[in-house]
Amino acid sequence: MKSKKLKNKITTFLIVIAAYVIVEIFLLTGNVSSLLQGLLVPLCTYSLCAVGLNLCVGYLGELSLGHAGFMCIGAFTGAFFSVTTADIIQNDGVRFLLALIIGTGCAALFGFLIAIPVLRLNGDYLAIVTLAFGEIIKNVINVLYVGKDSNGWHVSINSQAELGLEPGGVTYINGAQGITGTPHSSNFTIGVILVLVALFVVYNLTDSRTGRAIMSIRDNQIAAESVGINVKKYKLLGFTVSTAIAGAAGVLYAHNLSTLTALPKNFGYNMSIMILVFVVLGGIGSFRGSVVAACILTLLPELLRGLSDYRMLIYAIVLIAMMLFNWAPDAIFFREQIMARIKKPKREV
Amino acid sequence: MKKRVISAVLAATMVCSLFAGCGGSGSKGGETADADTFRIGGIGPVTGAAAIYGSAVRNAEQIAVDEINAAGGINGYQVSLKFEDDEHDAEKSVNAYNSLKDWGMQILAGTVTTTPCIAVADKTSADGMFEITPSASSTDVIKNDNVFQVCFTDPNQGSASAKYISDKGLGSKIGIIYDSSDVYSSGIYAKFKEEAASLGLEIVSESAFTADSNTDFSVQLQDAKDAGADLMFLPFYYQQAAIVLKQAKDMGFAPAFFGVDGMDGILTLENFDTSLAEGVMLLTPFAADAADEKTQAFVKKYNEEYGETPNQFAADAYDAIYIIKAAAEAANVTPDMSVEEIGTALKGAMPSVSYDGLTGSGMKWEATGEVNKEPKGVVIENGVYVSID
Amino acid sequence: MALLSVKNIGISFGGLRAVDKFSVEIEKNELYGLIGPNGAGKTTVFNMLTGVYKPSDGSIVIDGVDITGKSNIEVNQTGIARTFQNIRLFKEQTVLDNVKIGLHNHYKYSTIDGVFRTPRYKRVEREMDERAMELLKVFDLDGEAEVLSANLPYGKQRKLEIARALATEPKLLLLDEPAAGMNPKETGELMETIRFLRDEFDMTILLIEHDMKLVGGICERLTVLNFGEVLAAGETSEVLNNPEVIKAYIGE
Amino acid sequence: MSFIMYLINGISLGSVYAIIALGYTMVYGIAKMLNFAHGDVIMIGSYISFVTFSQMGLGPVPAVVISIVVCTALGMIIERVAYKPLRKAVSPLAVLITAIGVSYLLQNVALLVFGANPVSYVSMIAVPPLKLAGGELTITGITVITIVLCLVIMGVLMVFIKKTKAGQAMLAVSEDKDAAQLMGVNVNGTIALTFAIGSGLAAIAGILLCSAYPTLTPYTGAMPGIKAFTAAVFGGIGSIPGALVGGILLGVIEILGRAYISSQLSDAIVFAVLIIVLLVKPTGILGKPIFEKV
Repeated sequence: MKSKKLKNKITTFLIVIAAYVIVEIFLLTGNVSSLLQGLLVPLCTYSLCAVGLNLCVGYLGELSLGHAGFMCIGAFTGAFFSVTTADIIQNDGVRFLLALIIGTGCAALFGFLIAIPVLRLNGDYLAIVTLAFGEIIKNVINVLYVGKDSNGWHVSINSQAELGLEPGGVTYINGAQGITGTPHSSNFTIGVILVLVALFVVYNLTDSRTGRAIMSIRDNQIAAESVGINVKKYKLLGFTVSTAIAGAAGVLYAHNLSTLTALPKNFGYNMSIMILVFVVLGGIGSFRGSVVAACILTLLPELLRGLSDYRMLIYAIVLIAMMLFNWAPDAIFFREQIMARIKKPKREV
Repeated sequence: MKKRVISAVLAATMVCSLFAGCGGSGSKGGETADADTFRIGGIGPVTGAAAIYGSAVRNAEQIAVDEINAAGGINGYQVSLKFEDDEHDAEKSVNAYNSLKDWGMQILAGTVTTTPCIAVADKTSADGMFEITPSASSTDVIKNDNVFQVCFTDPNQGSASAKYISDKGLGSKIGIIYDSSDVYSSGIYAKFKEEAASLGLEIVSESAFTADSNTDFSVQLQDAKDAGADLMFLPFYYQQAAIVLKQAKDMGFAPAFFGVDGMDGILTLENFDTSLAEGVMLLTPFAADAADEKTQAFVKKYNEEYGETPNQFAADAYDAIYIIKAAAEAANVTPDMSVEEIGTALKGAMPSVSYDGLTGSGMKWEATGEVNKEPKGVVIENGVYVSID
Repeated sequence: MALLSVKNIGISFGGLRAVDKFSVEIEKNELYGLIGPNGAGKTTVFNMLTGVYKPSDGSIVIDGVDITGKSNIEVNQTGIARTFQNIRLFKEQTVLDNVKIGLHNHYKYSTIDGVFRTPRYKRVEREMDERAMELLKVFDLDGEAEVLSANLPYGKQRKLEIARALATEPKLLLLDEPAAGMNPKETGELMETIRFLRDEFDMTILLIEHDMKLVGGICERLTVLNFGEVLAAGETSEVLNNPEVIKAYIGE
Repeated sequence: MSFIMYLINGISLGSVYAIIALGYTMVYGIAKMLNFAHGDVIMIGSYISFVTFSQMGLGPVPAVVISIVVCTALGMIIERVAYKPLRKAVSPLAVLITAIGVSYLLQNVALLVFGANPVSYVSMIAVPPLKLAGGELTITGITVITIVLCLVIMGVLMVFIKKTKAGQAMLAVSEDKDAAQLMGVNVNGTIALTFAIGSGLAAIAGILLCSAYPTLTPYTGAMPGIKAFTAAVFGGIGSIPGALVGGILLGVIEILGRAYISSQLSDAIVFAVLIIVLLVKPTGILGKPIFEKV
């Protein structure tokens, strides 16, 4: 088993690295469409997010419908840092690294604070509370105004006018308009590195004493307590790491677009659910599956652009069909039968 | 295990098809092959909650392009139009932009909504592409010098509305409801409030709603009613305005209502009881039932093609294509020029263009990209727009 | 002084007195049985001893430490480990990992060590593997260390649960119907193993069991519970011949 | 006086939430799944009644009946095609994700069939408004009908579950599916019936929702759906009176929060109250506590 886990881990790393190398080669030879070029960073963003959520759903065994909220926190804190320090820190890489640390840290902090009371709840109740939390974050950020003038910082949760900035003051977070002008610090290489780091962390974490403790809670909380596992601590730890990864994804997201707003589309519960779709479709507990599913499902609507009006319709049908095909017991049985039939003749040969 | 194999194969096919997709119409070299057509791209939401704006723009741009082609094209070259969906999301919008680039887009007539537009404007600026947005109205959209607007900027509308109300003495106690989660609405609101203060208009009630709670306005209306507002300023879109009008009537609250260009469309809302909108005033550059020949021809054509009455977004979009034509003719660009050459030429020509369109006559542009045109004040009487002036 | 000293504990569920005035003293290295008809409250006693339920009165002291009202995690860390009537394994993990989770509090390295694979991680993991394999060998499970625990046959799952409990290095081991669902041959082996644990691991064991052959075969002393109250207690042979006990079992 | 008005508006909004919440709560109680597509069934119901009543000119009664029939059928078809095959899937998340797929599907079908343009929904309820306190308080007919209908539906459902064989079967299935099966209860039939009732109620909820807030788009159902789901959890998911209590409380909190705290933060307030309630009472206001036997 040990070797199996290791093999699994190495295979995943190799797949990601190979994908990176192939894309880079194509990029160098100029053979990549603009669409794909533009999609490279989002693919990394959603892969990261899915890996983070999979830690929560697949290993901790807790359903979270609020991961977009943590992504949102990471995105806003990271972007806020970058925008405000754009003049002070000239080096793009250093600034991004700091923004990444801050964004990840803030998301982790919020994840930790939320988790303390909330992880007492179970199953679907936990899910709805995380959903609620994500919506609260979105709602609050939409009414948040932060500006700065010679008198220092001004904050309002009502309107830009209420900031009372002097002429020449700058509004950094402008309510629904969010943050504009975030520097373009994300790129594919950074994205892939982040994905690799996240994979490194989650793979090693789950295959360690800590990971076993986390999984024991998922498998049987009462038994875990009976052997002296500090359930609260490991739940918190698992959830916090998971939200930190979502936060990192948020920072990556924010630095890929020049405008950052908290809309239902990008940080609402729909996005949380979308990430969950990646996790479930890729296989609960399989980080590689999460990455692959995140890539497929992000690419799919883009590839379907040719179908124009029917695009999202087809996407919905494909989603349902994939779920039925992958998860329905009858479908699994049918698939296995077919596979057995294909395999048999081969063996005889 | 099998599942994984299948997903891997699926993923591989997809990626391959993405690579393959570029072969036919690569962003660089492949384009010159059919150098006899201008390729104009459009981006906007045609699915999702904002789909109505995107589809209006898509339809109207198509009409304009068809007309231009029938009349001999731009500078003698035919025009082809491709419109991509962005679901009103910045990231999707950039994807749509990239996808259009792969198709060989030279000029962008989009995007429709503000937030995505800011993200895309960043990209067009980097590529040096000429961009004209029909309806993205925030000032952040035109930060870059390659982007121009057909519509008013939000602050512009806010201050124009305040001036109009003050000049005509339409109300003394003003109540405001606005959508704080919408850049357009909160932008107008902020400027209106500022302008109202300097004009001495009294604002007695102001309350907001968000995209997630935009179906019930009873609280906001009650607040305004209690405060004795005699004019309600409603700087948001007509879907919500329709509910506001109905709920106000239900609760027996009957102040004057004053809207902005987003209010346009309320009369064409399917099944809408137009008596509710009786007496509603709005500032809009376009009214579908205006008597001028241009508007009537456009409305008729739109109705024939798509079975609907066009709204202001459609009119802006229709104008956008014609403005591109005007600028292209002024700068004398040809399709064999590179994206950047076209961009520079059109950008240079814009300040000298003067265009009479559906949404204003004698429209002129600052080099910043902002449009100069007069808003029209209209009032709804017997279910039709009548000019207030 | 007794290793475990329980005095007059009791608990009610919704007005129903499930266990009342339960007391027991277990000496170090003793094999003690808790028997009684179905629904007598045996598992409830176990749940109170291990902190799953908090007794409404009475006290529980283990090795001089008062654990009354402590959480089950603390109870385990103080020295009581248990198995469950309805087996509770970590089903999605291997047999080896199940035992390693039991070792959690005795072989430590930080999460950081684990993520960065420090030498400490490698050393401790190796020690854990060795210790876990030792324990598995006791139960003849070492050949199946890499099997997913859910895939073990029933009898072996019971054994694995005992191995996991042992891994937490308890002073007192509580076994809740360890022979349930086993055939006579397996039960016989289990008896041997329990005796071996007591002798080689110097373990004190309290067990609930219905199989009178097993109880009579290995337990030195017994307590009989009936309707939540102690019916009899004492030397095994005495108790089993007690007419009250026989009546309770056979019924009137 | 304003306060009373707010309260009535809150109860009215809450009544709509309560009827929608019923659909969530019944399905959850029996099939143990979150039917994310429920909000979109409401939207379909509204469109059907819109087409039959406003466009085809049928009377209100046939329009309502047709709408209920279509939604009931739709609910049963969705259950049969998309959910039933996954009932025994390894992870309960599978069916949740499929429900999301169905939600997307319904939205996009509606987008293609009815178009992106919103339509103005004309209420088919022609009840004159109630004027109280010398005309200072005006309660609209829709508000009255909504509240009354909500109470009637709750009552009928409770009686249905208590007194009929099918209702008892539902109770049995919600307690223990396997045991119910052994007792000879037709589990598949019962689950299908639950979906049918839930979807039929969705049609009524859609009509009431759109009568009170008269703009209809393919996305009309999404947000009320999620709020009603919150209401169901609030009241204790699986409990029918819980849906009523949760729905009305949610509506009242939303309106009062908007009136007295912040009109922009009303959703945050609603969700914050939800979190607090769940922390104090982890299974909702009327939810049964969960015991795990050790």
